[in-house]
Amino acid sequence: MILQAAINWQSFYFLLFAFVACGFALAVVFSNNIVHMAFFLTLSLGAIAGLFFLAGAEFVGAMQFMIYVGGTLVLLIFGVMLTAQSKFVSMKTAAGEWVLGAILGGALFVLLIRAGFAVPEWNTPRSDAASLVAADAQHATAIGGAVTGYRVDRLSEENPVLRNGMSGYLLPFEIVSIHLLVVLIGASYLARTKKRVKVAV
Amino acid sequence: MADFFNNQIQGTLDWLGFSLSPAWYDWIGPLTAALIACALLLNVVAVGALAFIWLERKVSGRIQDRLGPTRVGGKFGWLQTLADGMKLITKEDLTPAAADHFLFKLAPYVSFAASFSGYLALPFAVGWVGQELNISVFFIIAIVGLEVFGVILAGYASGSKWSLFGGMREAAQVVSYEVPMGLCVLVPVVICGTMNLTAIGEMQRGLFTNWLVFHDPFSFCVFWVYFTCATASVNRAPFDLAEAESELVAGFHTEYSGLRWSFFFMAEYGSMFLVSALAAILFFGGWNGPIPVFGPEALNWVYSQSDLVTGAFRITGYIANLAGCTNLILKACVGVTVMMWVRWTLPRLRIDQVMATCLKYCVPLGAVCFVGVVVWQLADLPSPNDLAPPVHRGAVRENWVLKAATPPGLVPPKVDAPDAAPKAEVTQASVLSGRDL
Amino acid sequence: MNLITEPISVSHYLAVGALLFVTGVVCMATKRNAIGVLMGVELVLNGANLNFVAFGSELLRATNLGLDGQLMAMFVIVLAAAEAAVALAIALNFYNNHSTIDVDRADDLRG
Amino acid sequence: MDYLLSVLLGAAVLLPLCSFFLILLFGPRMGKSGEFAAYLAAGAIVCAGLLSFTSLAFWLGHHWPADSSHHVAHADGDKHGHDSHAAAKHDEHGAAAHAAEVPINYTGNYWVLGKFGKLNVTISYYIDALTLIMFCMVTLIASCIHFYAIGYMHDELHDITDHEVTLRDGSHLHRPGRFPRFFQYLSLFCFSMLGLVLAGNIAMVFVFWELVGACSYFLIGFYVERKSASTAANKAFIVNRVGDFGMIIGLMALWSCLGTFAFGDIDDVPGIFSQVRPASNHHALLVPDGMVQAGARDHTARIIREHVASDAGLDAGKSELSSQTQQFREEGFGYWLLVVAGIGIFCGCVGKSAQFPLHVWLPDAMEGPTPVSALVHSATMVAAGVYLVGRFFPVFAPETLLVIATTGCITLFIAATIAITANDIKRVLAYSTVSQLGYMMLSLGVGGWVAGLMHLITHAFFKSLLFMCSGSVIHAVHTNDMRKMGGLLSKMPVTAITMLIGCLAIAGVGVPFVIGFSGYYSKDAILEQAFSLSLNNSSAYASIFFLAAAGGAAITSFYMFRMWHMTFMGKPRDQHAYDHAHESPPVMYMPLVLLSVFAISVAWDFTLIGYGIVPVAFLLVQGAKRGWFKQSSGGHGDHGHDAHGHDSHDDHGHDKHDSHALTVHHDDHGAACCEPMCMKTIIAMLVASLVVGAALSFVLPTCNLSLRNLLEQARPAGTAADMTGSWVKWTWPNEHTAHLAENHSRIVVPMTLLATLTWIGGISLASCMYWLGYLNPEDVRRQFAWVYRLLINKWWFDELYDWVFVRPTHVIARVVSGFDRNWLDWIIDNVANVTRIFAVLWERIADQTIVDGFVNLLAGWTYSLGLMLREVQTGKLRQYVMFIVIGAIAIFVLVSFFWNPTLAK
Repeated sequence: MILQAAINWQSFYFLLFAFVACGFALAVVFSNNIVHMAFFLTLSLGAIAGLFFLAGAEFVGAMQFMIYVGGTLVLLIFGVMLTAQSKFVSMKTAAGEWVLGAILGGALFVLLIRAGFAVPEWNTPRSDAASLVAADAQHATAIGGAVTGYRVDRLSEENPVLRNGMSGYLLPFEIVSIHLLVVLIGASYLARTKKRVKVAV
Repeated sequence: MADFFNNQIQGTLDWLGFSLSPAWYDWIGPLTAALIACALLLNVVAVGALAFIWLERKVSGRIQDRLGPTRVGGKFGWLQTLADGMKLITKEDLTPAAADHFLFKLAPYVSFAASFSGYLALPFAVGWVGQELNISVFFIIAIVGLEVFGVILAGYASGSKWSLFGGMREAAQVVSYEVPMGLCVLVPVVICGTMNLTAIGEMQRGLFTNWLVFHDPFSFCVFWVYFTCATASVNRAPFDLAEAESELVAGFHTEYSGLRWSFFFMAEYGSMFLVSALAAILFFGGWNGPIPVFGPEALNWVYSQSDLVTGAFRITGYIANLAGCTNLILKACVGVTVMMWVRWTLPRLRIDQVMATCLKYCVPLGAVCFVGVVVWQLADLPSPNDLAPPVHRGAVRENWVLKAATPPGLVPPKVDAPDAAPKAEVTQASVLSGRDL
Repeated sequence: MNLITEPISVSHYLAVGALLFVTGVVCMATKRNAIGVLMGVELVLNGANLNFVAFGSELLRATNLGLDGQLMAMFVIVLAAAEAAVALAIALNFYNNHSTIDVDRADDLRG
Repeated sequence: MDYLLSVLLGAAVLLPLCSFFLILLFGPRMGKSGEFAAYLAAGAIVCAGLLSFTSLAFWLGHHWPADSSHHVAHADGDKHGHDSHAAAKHDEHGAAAHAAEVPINYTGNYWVLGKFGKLNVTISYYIDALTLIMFCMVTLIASCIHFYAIGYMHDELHDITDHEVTLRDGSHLHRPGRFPRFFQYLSLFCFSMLGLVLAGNIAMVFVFWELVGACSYFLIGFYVERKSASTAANKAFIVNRVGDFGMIIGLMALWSCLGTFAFGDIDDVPGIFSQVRPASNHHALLVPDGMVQAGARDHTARIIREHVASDAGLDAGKSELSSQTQQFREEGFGYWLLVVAGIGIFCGCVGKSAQFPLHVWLPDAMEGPTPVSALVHSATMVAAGVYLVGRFFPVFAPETLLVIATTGCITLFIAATIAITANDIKRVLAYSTVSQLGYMMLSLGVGGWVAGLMHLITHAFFKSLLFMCSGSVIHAVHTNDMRKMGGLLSKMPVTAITMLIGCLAIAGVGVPFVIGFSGYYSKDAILEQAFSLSLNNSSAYASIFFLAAAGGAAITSFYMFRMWHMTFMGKPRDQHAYDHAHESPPVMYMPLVLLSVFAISVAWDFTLIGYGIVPVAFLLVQGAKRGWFKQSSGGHGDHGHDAHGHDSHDDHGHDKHDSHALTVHHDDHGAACCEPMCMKTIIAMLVASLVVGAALSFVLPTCNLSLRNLLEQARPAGTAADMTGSWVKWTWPNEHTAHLAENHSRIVVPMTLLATLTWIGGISLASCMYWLGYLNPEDVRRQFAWVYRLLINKWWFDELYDWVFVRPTHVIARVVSGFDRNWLDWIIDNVANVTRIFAVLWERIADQTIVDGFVNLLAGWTYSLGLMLREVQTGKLRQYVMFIVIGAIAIFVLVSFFWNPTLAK
């Protein structure tokens, strides 16, 4: 009987979000309409954000919403609109490629699943998980601190170097910021309107 | 609330004499609680949309020297929107032949769902929130950005060039305006040191001088930038390029009719209310009135901190929360009204002007203000709050460091108010306790 | 084991991540539309991200990566956004030059 | 104190540098045509001056000069009569105390640039009373000259036409003004000069030494388009290099033997001074160990070799060596090294201070603008040589001193004689400078350390004053030639009076035993020391110094007054120039007044009071200009402010004064009749204030604060004792000897009277010839025709150098160049041809067949491999993804063979 024990809501929502994420990911693969794909991808990524929330990574989840779903995907659709040839683009893939992709993907999937479940430590859930769910991890602030080398999650660390300072992410953060800036400038340069020299026919 | 329902069920079962494993019914409690919260929030959106559409018609009428609706439901046309809604429901639901049927049908719901999801993290008073998130500001901003997705899909799926143009404009506009809006939202976050809206609201308790908009000249500036960007990101005039009727017939919703069309409008008004409420919480003290009538200084009706931790229920606390909730809704309504006022006053911008407003004015202004606020904070420059500080903001901020991070190697943050530590402890607790409601 | 009543583990997250990764790879391998390929890339990155977050979550494992996992995921998201912007710009350029977005046509440099 | 002084003076050094860089970078953009640059430079040097005087005040607060009134035999010489016994007793103690003590100094490092073994190359400071006096003198004069130059150089603010440069087409050069550049170089010069004075080690001195040389080069060649200016700049530069070559030799001798550049002891490492005059030897001159061992290098090598051979080791050898060093020293080893080091250093000073035989550059250097001549080529830079000799005084052996004294003696005489016949006003002053520098060198050479340096300071003031006055005259009449001047006294009274003060000061005029101009004190001190030397050593050679000094003094007063009379007295010789002449603007004559006060009073014992006169003098002059003394000037008082009107008239032209034209012209009419009256008032007030000051000095208790006492504070260790040479068996009496009570009637009285005679004689003769006309200069010239020819040709030094150095060099160069062109080129051409032929052959054989073949083979292989691999590159993106997946799966499969779960941890 399914209700022998209390429902583990954590697991319940995990299953919900996992199915949504996986299902729409597969839908992305099998859809031929590029805008449908984008829509499915949105749902899939949204569900992944839900998974992040479930794993306690609220900040990353919200970030996923903001950047991926709100930014990247809008950009993608924008791209679709700019490059649409006919009204609804669909480019058929040869059946042979489908078969090849399915075989290779299946093989890879089997390998990954085997690897993922092969380690017992990964396989066993945390015994005191239920009590942890209630605790509030204050992640946004903790992440802010971690970026500046102020590790709340390492307070019990014995090595003082790991506890603060060395384990900061400020430099990578700055590098990523500069990288983003450079990329934005580069992208806008690449995508700028070029003066086309029309060859008279 | 979930526990409350579960306890009631258990009590009923005990009274009836059944002994049943809790596994059989313990899902009912959370589900009921969620449904109730959902229904309440849905009411805010739906009834809000109802009221705002009426308001819009009256406001526009007055601004254009007309009377607006006067007949349906009494002298002021109270029920005009209801009549409109009934008309819309009974209208034929058309789908163009050239449309992408699947997305065409889905798009309004995407839009509405995104708008509605934002309410999930919006606190209406201390503890009165769908889901307490410690990153609720961020979450709401992210979700508000999602609304555009439905618009784009609608624009694309309609199979009409007007719609497509509208969708593309919307995409460009919203993606751009998210940048200055994020910058502006960062300002209260930086001042308060938290992304939790409940905490931000609580930190502005006391006299209105404590509101963040009066914190310093830069935060005053940044509020106006925020409001401009919010107007743009909810696609309101003068930034309503996506539905510019003079050029694009009706933009992305050209092909929509009936209930689907009204969903777009529900989403739009929902978003308006959402960003206005956000502005109220971030800059105008949220649920705290200009004079702390219910606060510990006067009546002490607010839920005392220990009450909220233990979950105890006091009728006075409930009334105070109710008043705070009303307060917030009133503030948000003022914001929405201002948006209407702007819509019927200013002419629509061109798309290039819209982008220029964002990139050439809002972003630099927001950035300068952000830096200014940071400098103001670092230099510890005076703010009106210093004149009459009922709650020292520094005491509320970053309390977790005080509590959790005392091992060697970490310096607790400087707390200058002598009575700060106990207050800090409790205020933070109040922030945490809101989740269960 | 009963997934509804028992707590989940890292491996479950890994399984979801694996599926997303594989779907992404297959998407890249089969879609001819450049933007479809991009979507595949996003899926792959999200699969990886899910693993990072799972390993960093203290809810799933007592000895976890801690905040490192979330920070890594954050960086991946940011870099993915950058990648998307550049890729899209390249796609637009490609479209401008070839009047198509079919990646199979992008074989000017074939051996 | 140490820190405070080093910081204050360091800042004073750096301020002009900042100004230099600012003007260098933004000069032309500072205001319209860059006039702000002048204010910047002047502000920097004034601030540096304030810092210097503040430092001096701090110094005085800690080290008030000791009561050494018994050394001062001039103004209060009669006091000695009363308590001569007590003074004599005190003297012995004082001398003994002086002999045994090192002067108060603060020395340390700002920055260690590098360490090379034992040697530290550092930026360091050495601060004693001399440093502070030099700082105050340099900054004060430089400030005056900066302000003066603002007026003098104002032509450069606009485009100017240089009438002395004729282009090929016959027109004159027209160029933009270079106002900021001038002040840029002045600032750089001030920085270098101050750095030179502050420097705490000889290497740093050398660096700044070269920097001032470079600045001098820039400034002499400021009118670079004039051939004479650029030639003079080159000449100065090259002649200085000759001296610097000797200086480098001296540096190397010191460094290689002593292992340090530092003057004083920094961080307990003994510096040059304490090595040469160790405290263990009562600060008497001692050849340092390093020099002894280097001098006795054969013995040194023998001892080391023996010990190394006998396995006793290097350390034992060293200890053996040090035990024998004293013996070597007594045998006289290494003494020549000390002499060479001293002479080497002195060579640099010869070049910089324009001593015989390198004196030829200084007169030519007068091609630079006059403020430069005043600052660089009379007051400071050329005095730097004297300063360095003074600074290095402890290192000089008696033989070196003899060389110095001889050089100074020859220089002073030659230069003084040449000055008699010079007609260019600036050249007269230039030769006078050379001559006075010779005086200083002579003084140092005969052991008069304080006398020489005192003359350096006093000379700086009156010579810069004289130069600035001459600049004022040149500015007025636009010519350097004294034969075109004359009668300018009424035209430019302030300049004339101040120049007269300068002339009186340089001539050493004074009331014997009572009071005098500053030159009176310093020149008398030199004469006394020279006489003291000749009394101690009864050879004729020793008395030459004294005779030359006395003769030189007479000649000095003669040519100075010849110059003054020719310029200001008599009838105008060139009516056009006379009509054009006018008094300079206040920004130019105010520094003159200031400096003239210093020229009068800087050597007084009651200097403080003398300085107090400065504001009084300012008020008087300004008041006279403004007409404050209407009543005192009697019936002519109505026109009291005529000079002011005159000035503004010159500065601004007529246009701006249209509204006041009537009154201004009215004033101008009054100018001629009233000006002498005004001037008389001024002079009367000045003289009155001087008299009052002098009277006060007798009434007030003496405060010991005087130039001489300050310099006594810096007297190098060991120079208060007599010195006897090793080779030249003379005795150099210490400087106090002349002032001993028993020597008062032997030395002081005759010398003071002799000095008085010399200036009276010189001035009378000049007045007779050039003013009163009792003697016709033309007659004298005809009578001594050969002497005149010798002098007017400057002793044929330039021609001599031309024949001895320049022409032989040209000949040798031509011969070598001929060899180069005819023989070396031929050989090289032929070698090249042979090589080329060989290369062509080798290329055919080896390159084309072997190397090319190998390379072609490799290339073919690579090409075919590439053709094979290119098939894989389908260009299909999706296939690449497939490849990646296949690769990933393959890796997984491979790994899985070796994998077990524990690896995951």
